[in-house]
Amino acid sequence: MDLAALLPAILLTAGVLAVIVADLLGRGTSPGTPLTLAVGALLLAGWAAMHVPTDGRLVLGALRADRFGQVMTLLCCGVGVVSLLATTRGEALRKPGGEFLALVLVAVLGMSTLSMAVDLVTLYLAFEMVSIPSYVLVGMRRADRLANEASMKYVLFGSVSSGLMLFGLTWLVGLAGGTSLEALRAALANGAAEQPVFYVACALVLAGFSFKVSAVPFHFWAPDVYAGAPAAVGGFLAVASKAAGFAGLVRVMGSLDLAAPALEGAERLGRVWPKGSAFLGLLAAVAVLTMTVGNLAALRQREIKRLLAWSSIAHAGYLLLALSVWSQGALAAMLFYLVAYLFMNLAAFLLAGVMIRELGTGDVEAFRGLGRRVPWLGIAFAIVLFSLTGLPPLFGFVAKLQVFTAIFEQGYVWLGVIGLVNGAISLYYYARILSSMYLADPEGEVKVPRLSWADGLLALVLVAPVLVLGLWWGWILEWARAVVPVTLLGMGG
Amino acid sequence: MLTPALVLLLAPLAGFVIQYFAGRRLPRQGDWLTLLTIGTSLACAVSILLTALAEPVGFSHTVWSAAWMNPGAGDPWTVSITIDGLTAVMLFVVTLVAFLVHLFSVGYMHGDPKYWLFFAWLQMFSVSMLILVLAGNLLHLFIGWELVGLCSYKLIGFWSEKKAPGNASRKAFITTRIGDVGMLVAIMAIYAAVGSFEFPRIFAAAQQGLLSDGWMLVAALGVFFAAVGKSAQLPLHVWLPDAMEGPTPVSALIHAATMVAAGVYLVARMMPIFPPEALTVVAVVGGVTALMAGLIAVAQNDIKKVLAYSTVSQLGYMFLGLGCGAWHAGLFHLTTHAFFKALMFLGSGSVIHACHHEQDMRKMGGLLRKLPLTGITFGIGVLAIAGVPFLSGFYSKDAILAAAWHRFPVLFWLGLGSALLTAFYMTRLFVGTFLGKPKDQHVHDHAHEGPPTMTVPLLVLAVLSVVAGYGAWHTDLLAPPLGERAVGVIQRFDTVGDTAHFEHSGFVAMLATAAGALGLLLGLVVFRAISTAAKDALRRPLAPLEAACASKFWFDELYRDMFLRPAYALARLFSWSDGGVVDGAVNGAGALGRRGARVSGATDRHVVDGAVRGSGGLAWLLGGIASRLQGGRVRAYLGWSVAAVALFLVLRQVF
Amino acid sequence: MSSLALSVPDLTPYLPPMIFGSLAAVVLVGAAMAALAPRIVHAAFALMACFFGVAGIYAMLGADFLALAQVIVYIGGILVLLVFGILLTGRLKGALGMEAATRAWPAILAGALLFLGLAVALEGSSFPGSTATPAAAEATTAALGRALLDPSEYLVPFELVSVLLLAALVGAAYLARRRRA
Amino acid sequence: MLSLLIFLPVLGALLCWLLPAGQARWVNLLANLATCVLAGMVAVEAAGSTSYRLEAQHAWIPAFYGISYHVGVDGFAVSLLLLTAFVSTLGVLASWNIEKSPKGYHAMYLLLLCGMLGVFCALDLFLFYLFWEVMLLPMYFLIGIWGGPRRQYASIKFFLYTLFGSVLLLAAVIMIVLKHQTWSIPELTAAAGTSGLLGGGAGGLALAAFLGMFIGFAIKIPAFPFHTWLPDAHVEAPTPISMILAGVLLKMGGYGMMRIAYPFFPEAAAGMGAVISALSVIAIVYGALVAMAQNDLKKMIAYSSVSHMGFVTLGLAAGTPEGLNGAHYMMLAHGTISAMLFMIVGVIYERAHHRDIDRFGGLAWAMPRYSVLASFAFFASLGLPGLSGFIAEITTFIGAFNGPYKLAALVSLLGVVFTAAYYLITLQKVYLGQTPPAYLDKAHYPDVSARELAVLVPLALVTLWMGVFPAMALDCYRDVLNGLASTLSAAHAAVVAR
Amino acid sequence: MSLPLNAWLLLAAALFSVGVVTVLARRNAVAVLIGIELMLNAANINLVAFDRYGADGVRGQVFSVFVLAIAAAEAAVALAIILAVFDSRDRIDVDTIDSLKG
Repeated sequence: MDLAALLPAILLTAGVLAVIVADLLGRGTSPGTPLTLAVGALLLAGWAAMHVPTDGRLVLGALRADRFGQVMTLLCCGVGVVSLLATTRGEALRKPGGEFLALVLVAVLGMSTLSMAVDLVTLYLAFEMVSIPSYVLVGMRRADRLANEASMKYVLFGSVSSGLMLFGLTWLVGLAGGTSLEALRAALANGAAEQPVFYVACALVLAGFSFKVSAVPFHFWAPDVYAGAPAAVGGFLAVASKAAGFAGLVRVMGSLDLAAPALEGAERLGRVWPKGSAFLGLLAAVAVLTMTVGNLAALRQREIKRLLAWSSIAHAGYLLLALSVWSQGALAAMLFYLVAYLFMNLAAFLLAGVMIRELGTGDVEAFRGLGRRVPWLGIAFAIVLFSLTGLPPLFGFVAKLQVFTAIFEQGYVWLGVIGLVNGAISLYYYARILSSMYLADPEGEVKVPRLSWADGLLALVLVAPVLVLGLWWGWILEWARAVVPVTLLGMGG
Repeated sequence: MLTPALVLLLAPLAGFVIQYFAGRRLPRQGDWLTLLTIGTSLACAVSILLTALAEPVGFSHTVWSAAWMNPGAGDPWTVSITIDGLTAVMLFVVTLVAFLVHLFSVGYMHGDPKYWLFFAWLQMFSVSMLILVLAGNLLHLFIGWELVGLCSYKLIGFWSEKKAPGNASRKAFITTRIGDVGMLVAIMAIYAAVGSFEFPRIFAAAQQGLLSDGWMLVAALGVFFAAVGKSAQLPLHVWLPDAMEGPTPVSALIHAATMVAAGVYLVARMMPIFPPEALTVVAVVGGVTALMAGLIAVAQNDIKKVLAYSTVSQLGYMFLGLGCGAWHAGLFHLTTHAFFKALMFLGSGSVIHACHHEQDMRKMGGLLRKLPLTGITFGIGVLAIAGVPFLSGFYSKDAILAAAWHRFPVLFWLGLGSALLTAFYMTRLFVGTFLGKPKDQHVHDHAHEGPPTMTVPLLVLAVLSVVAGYGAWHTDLLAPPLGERAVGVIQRFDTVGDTAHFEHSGFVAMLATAAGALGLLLGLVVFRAISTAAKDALRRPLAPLEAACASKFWFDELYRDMFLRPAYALARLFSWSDGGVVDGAVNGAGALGRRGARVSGATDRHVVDGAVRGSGGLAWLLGGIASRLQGGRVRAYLGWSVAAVALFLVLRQVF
Repeated sequence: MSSLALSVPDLTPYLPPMIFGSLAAVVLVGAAMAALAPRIVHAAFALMACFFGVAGIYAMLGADFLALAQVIVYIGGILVLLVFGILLTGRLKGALGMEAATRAWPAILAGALLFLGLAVALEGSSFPGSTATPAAAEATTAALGRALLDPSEYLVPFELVSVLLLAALVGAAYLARRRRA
Repeated sequence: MLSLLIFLPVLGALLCWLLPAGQARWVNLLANLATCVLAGMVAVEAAGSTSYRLEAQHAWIPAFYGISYHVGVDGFAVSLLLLTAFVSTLGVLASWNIEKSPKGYHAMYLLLLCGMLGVFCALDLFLFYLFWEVMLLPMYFLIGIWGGPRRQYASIKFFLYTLFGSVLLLAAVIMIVLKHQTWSIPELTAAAGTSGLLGGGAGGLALAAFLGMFIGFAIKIPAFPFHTWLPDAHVEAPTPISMILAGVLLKMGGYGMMRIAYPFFPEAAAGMGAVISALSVIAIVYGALVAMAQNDLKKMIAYSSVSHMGFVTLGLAAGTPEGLNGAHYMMLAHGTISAMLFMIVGVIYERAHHRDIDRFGGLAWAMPRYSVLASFAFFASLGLPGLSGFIAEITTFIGAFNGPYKLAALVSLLGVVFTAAYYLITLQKVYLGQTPPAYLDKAHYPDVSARELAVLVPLALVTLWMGVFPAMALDCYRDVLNGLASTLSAAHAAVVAR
Repeated sequence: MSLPLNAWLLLAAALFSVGVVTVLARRNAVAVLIGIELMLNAANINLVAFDRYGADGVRGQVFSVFVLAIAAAEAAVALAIILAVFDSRDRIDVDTIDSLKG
């Protein structure tokens, strides 16, 4: 029994129960206790995650205890903590109830599991375990029409998508003759990969994950849901849920035998489209579409949460692009990007929440003159947005550099160029926010937000790394490379 | 000769600097200072001239040379001072005329609010002209060449608070700048072939055939084109008459004696690289210009305009001489012309001064009694330019015609015709201004002779106009520099071996004299002797010609319609397209810009244009599509998603 | 008798296809009605038929536990839940659950396209089990129980699903709890 | 010492932020003066040198192909360093009266300075790119916050254009680094030889990477047809920022070409020579024509920049020593002259609150000193001998004609005429002619103040000095570019031979 | 005569497609849920069929048990959400719930 490997999960589960119990018992008397408990559980789980075995052993036949899973667990716990704290600073759900906290914990548990799952049943279950609490989290403000609507769209869209994925998964089960990814690998090696059903199943599974990471054409839910949900929840979904989706996708892809034929020198640099397998080509197409659609649609947005939603779609495109190359370097780059994305996007959603809280609207035009009126807020937002654009010397730039280097390294120059150009396009809409905050002269009375030290502290925690890690990122790179072993790719192991 | 050369150059430079920055605060606004400096230069020039007279024929000394910069991989580019006979003569002419013009200006410009500034720019002009003359290499020469252009611009537009001088100065600068393009072409071609700008090396290369025939022709024509611009030859002559908007001393100095002659000087200087074809071009342009400008001059009523066209015509003469291979004849004419034309300009200045800036000769007449000194000296000038024997113009013009007779008989007749015309319109000018009855009594009554500062220069120049011809005996000084080698280059091209050949051609001299005399006589008859009715009768058959002449052969109109308007139209077109098309098409930030513009409350039509055209507009539109698909209905979302998957699956398998 | 026996063909081999055919018909017709019936209540009842059909399919496939579970969970749970939802949300409408008319053909087209994609793939490929004959039917309940609790098999999902159900319970209860008066 | 030079402005920016608003400009001025002194000291050390001096190298991110903090300057870089320090210092004087958030302004200004200095000192591609991009951010805000009415549009346009350029540059850089496994500019230059990186040659990857870099730098220069951001940026930017933009920022494009794009891909560059020459000629003539049609004084000058920067690419395309030296001389000369021109526009804008050429007139009598300086700058820009623009133009022309694209050199001569035309027309319309009585009101139209003189006169003196004694500026960088020229000519020969 | 595996699979595919049609064709949110349930049922048929044909063990059935559980959870949550929507809007016609768009 590898209970040690399950310790984070156990702690999270305990946290869920503790929060519910504390909420039931202490309602009215100690409203802060559940939050403390939830944060504590997440921190404990994170701490435990640092000590789980990472030798790649199989835990209870369903989970792989390796550094990749460890890191994803850690990230998701971190995002959970920050999202909870950000919720308390955001525009809604300032005092989250026990249900909210419990659902966040369950979702984090699902994410952690998803990133370790090597069994299709577990994978599907974990997938739903992320989804179902998320549906509720989005609609947590019951009386809010928009939150309701967002929640409904999310649940319907999510269920259909997961239904598509499930159907694909069942075919994979059929091909594998079992539910473990190992069995699938073995079956594919024996020729199952040639079957048309395999490809269809892959496409269906990809549809499910596309929903999870909000990739085209399963991105439709994201703008509406992010706009309707509290900003902090939006951040949680955009970061943690997406990260978990990618982790799950990596697990699945690791068993699909996608190794691309190695080419040499100039021949390699001339490649246009991933040729390892049809799946990678499909993934690349989805990636390009995703980043392009996300960026182009974002050009039109005026509401900050919608804008961030479309931008997060575009970022999913970059991450998918890294995946579509499917090399160790690309995977490390993807992880690197995820870390950067985590800080940037959480910070963006946090700040958006704070501003909506104070201004009562998320319309970018309403931010006029804010940058100069509240300098730290302006600077923090500027750093975050420039980082999202991918401008040096910020974390976002280095992350993009990693991704595109990995893509170029495998020879997909054109893919890289498309991605880079997309990055440049994104400047326009990010800069619009800044333009409104700094460049536009305020019309009439400017509402000066009242911000507390807690807002500042939280922002500092998220924004400082964006700046600092943009300059000293060598260690993250080494760490990301170490976390992604070749075995994860389904190669050489 | 280094010291006098440097002093010669630096004295007016110092004068300019002091005068420009402090002139206004000096006593008498510093005119004495500039006289002093230019006087010093004159003294130096005289000393150089005297030294030069003692040198052997065809001498050439590079008295100073310094590396200036070295942008290439080879030898550095230098600035250098070279003195030869031509330089010595030019220095003398330039400094002398400059000095006299300075002196004249003391009286002429008296009371002008920018009196000091005028002298400052006169000084700067002198410096620039001296740089040009002293230059030992083409680049250095070009610097002087451009600087005289600047000074010309500044001085023509000296009264630029009025519109006409402003326009005239601009026209002068831009027109000569067009000519400068030729100079640049020559510089580039020569440097590309020779790798140096030094005259000796250029000429040596030309002789050794380093300069291929094609490039040599290009370089020579380039040089000549520059000269055409500067010396107001066809087709770039249009600026010079307009330049008469400048103060008259300026016209005398720059637009009669020195700067416009710089073109002639340049061609003479670069003669060794002129192949026969180029010389032919020079001669033809010169001859045609001489005749055409003479024709136009006949129909002008503004004294200065008459003189201006006369200058153009005389410069044409010089080029004719050069083009015929009569190197020294052209230069000789340059010298004599400098004197008598400066004399006439200053004389006209004196008249204008006397008549309170009235320049229209139809309002003058009978001024001889009021301005005897001016009238007489002016008369001497007229006689000199008309080529009356034993005056300077006779000798120099004769030499040119002789050369033309030998080389291009057709052009000889052109020259002869223009000689006749010259005498004719000069007589007209003189008669109209000084003789007859005053046509405007008011002007007449107030006319008075200027102060001595104005009359002395007239006298000096009159004397020179008479005697300069005897300098013909010293034309050895004007023998081609660089000794026999360069002479050889010239001789290569032509029949003309013996330069003395021209001077003793009695037949040509006779014809020339006759033409001059005829012109004078005709002028006297037409403008003095016969009645108005007879004049009209005489005029009638010539009416079309007169109309053409009076409107200067419509050059200005032609250029306006052919070049200026299209250029402006093009500029406007480009400017418009730059806002919309290029902007939009290149990467379409215009489209994005529309958004930004809306934010700032302003929309730009072109930007909107760009938005539609550019790829940025495309991005914007596609963004709209993506955004519109997001219509809010979850069923539609699901429809798109599922349909995409289904379609993909089918397409993937069926095809 | 023998002649009689001879004259009556042995239908036994044809029994499974026939049963399958009828069940499939029930399933698909039920589903189609669920998809297209104008009244939502009719759709719900059609769904019940369909679920029964599926249960029958399970039974045919020897999945006794699942067949039972299908009836209990789907019909006894989910379907009731759905009807409950229909009734609750339909209370204001005069016609119970009558939907606004909508064009169904794009949906049908998409569904047909999807089916085409799936069917073509199925026809063109074989699973490991395609060539196998179905194993003899056994009771599966015990095996299922063992598999669910086997530490090397499905213990992790089994535990997880309990957490998930708890979460769903909490979430659904929270959302549905305080209803507008 | 170079690190001190680069990061001193950052320190200054911090100080600006911390100290009271009234002192920000003093901090800025002091920091700039210190930069000047340091740049001077660096110049003493490195002027004329073909090797990198004052090098400093520290490992930074060894894991990623050995990124290091590597700075150093040779004569070429130091010439631009001096220009930067000089123009920037005068820019501070020009921004003395900024009233809108002075703290932010001066802090941004210093950050911008840091970026500019960094670009010229960086010897590591990553560092170079970092500084290259870092510069954009303060520039965006400086135009966007302190600019004119359409500043939002102009700033985003500037930002977007340059970012698109940088993206292409980055793509090329990544390809290079992947292939050659180093970020070090000297090492890469050495590896390139006369053939080029990425396998060399005039086609294939080398060409793709060269084009990426070329477009990236061409947008900054800006070369036709990538220039359309410039007029807008200039028109909207505040005066000192226009000075910096024209004086230094545009030069980065040229610097990038001469330091990176051309040495890295000499053969690809030679292969593209005809195209680049053609574009340069278009830029020169087209820029001048468009300038001629402008009614906004600042826009006219902006287009004149486009025209003049065409000389840079023209000289580069020729690849001859004269061409390269002339091109760089043009950068230096244009740096000072255009800074002066923009200051001149700023002076009159401050008084008249408009820039319409047609609405001015007769300023020469209202503001004589100002007008003298203006005409000085105009003539310097149109290439009057004795002033720096002339040296640059003539050298470039000669260099271009010496190179393989003689026709381009000949056609570009047209620009000389058009340039004279638009400057003289403007001069006449704005400064000459009748003086409207309004301008004689000394209260509203005072002649240039001491502060404005302190900006204009040094620029004028440098222009004059560079025009009369060009050797000193030229010798500072000559040998470096001569080296490049020999590489390029070898590359050209190789391409022709093929 | 035994049925081939593909028969079951085709039935499942058909059911799945009908489920999708239901989702796409119905405007009532609850009806959309019905469609989703159909899709899950189709998946389950696959799983059980695979189990029956060739595979040893009951892994497919185990999977379908989990699917059953998840379907229940999903349906519960979805219905709760639909009820909440109904609370705030008095309607559950998905086509009219389109405030969030763009």
